[in-house]
Amino acid sequence: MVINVMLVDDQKLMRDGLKVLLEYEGDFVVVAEANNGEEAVDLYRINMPDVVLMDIEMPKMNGIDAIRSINLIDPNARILVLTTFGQERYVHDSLIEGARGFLLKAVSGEELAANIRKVVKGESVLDAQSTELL
Amino acid sequence: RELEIKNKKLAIYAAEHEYQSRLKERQRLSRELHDTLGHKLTTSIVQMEAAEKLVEEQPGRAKGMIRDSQSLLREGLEETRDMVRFLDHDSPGESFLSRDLSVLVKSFQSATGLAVDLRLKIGESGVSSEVKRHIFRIVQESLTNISRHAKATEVCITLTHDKIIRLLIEDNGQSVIYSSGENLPQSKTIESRVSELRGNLKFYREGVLTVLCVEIPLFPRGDGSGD
Amino acid sequence: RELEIKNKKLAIYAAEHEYQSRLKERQRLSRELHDTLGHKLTTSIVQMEAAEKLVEEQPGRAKGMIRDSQSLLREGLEETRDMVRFLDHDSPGESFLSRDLSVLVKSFQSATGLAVDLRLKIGESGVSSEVKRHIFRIVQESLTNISRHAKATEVCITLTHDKIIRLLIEDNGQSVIYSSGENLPQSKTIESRVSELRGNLKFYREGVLTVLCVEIPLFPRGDGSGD
Ligand SMILES: Nc1ncnc2c1ncn2[C@@H]1O[C@H](COP(=O)(O)OP(=O)(O)OP(=O)(O)O)[C@@H](O)[C@H]1O
Ligand SMILES: Nc1ncnc2c1ncn2[C@@H]1O[C@H](COP(=O)(O)OP(=O)(O)OP(=O)(O)O)[C@@H](O)[C@H]1O
Ligand SMILES: [K+]
Ligand SMILES: [Mg+2]
Ligand SMILES: [Mg+2]
Ligand SMILES: [Mg+2]
Repeated sequence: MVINVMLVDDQKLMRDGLKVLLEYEGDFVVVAEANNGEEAVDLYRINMPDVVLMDIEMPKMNGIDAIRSINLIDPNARILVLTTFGQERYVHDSLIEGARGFLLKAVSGEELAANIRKVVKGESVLDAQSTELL
Repeated sequence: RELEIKNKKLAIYAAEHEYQSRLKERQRLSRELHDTLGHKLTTSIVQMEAAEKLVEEQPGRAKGMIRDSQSLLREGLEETRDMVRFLDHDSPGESFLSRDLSVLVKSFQSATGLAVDLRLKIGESGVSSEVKRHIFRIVQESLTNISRHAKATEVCITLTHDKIIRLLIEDNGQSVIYSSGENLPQSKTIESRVSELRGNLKFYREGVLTVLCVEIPLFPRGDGSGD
Repeated sequence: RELEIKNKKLAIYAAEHEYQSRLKERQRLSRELHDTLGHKLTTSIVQMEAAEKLVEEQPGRAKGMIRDSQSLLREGLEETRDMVRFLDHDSPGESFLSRDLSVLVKSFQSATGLAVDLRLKIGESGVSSEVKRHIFRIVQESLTNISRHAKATEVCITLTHDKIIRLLIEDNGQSVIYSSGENLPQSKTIESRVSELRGNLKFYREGVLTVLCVEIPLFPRGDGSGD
């Protein structure tokens, strides 16, 4: 089964890297890439991906607001938040808005893939750092 | 009673000021580490992992990614150097002293209600952190003195810097019994700081103003005067 | 004359202590940035440059190099995260308060010649930085008072923490006219800090000792007492 993924990050280099890592795994296709929260909401509506990888700090609309808007479009949206340190203030906020979990951006490609598969199955995902915070 | 409260306030404000400015500095550094280094390291790690996966199949693309993360890392290294430099020079450029003085004046104003005019005309070149530290403390002690002894309503602080550093603190103190031209008793603390910097201190009455004038040579140690 | 010098010293030591501990913190961060992150970044950059050159001819070796610098950078990222954590939590663990108190006591001893015994028995769990800050200031103010008013030769500071935080500062002050069991006048500054923390303050004479006892509840705001 192929998993359709949308990448949301204001850094193109980050999206490029994640795309290569996911597609290397074989069962992922990156169907959309968004530069900020606004684009993410629009592209979600159009593409209805299986999973969204969401950055938080972005211009125009941040990740928290994007999660809220996407959940209004699709209450079953599966959104995984990617953070730099896992310690950020907004970790808690994004869970409240309906994110399915958190990962550090610098996890290995294998770990990233394994966790996305979990989220597709309906499980939630928390890395050690974020769990510590909650 | 009101005076008592005011004095307590004054005693605390200096300590609070220290604490606040230290906290701000920590927050600034934390943000910088997160927003620049953290981001860049993370992005290069992801890029490098991607490059590793592409080496055999798409060597050209792999090389591009290696180059991209290299330049991210170079930027990160530059920023790390900047932070180290900032941390090593207690006062990076004059801006640090300026900022500290502004914060001091603000918190002093809100603690005492006195109007303080702060005029900084200091260049960017080599004023040692020792000198800056003493200047800061002299201003702090003077403001405390003015608030305790002068019954002033206005203070003007001027700091200029060309061949020497000149600090002028003037208040329109009402309670002073000295006549124009007369010298006032000098604060031992300020005196000892100025003499440690081999500077010159005058404290006198001029018209309706009480004037503290401190002049500090820029190279107090290397002047060869030999004492 | 000697007393005057001693008082000047005292007035300066608090400010100097702040400055010194801030300086030490900066130096520590600077070292960490330079010695760990700086090195790791530099090494990775060199490795990546080499890897780029080897991609076509020796792809296996290139991949090994990329992997090596990846793990270096992951370590660097961890260290950056630790620094951010350290900076964000004003007092990371109790260790920060302990360290600050030790430095304070040391500089106080050398300024006054008084013997101070510092006994810290505080655990690692959640004492807010607000509480720590007040504790630090209370100790600072008490030491100053003891040196100015008590004519003591020894001081013992005990800080314990289980369900509540208890700070005990005892001095063998000789100049006191109060008899055992009698209360002394309370310092307004200390009083206001303790009441801000909804704590309890006692200041009394017990045998040959003057005792300041502060008790602070751990959750002053969330206790539901509703006042
Ligand atoms: N701006 C001022 N206007 C009028 N008198 C002043 C002013 N500054 C200082 N003085 C006088 O000079 C004296 C010496 O000041 P100094 O700072 O040495 O001592 P202090 O402020 O009385 O005590 P402390 O040692 O706590 O600073 C003061 O007591 C006061 O009479
Ligand atoms: N350890 C002590 N031993 C004996 N007397 C003390 C001690 N600590 C405080 N006192 C008495 O309590 C009084 C109040 O102390 P407080 O700290 O409020 O004021 P202060 O030290 O006189 O002035 P400041 O406002 O500069 O601190 C002191 O003046 C002193 O008489
Ligand atoms: K981010
Ligand atoms: Mg971003
Ligand atoms: Mg004074
Ligand atoms: Mg006192």
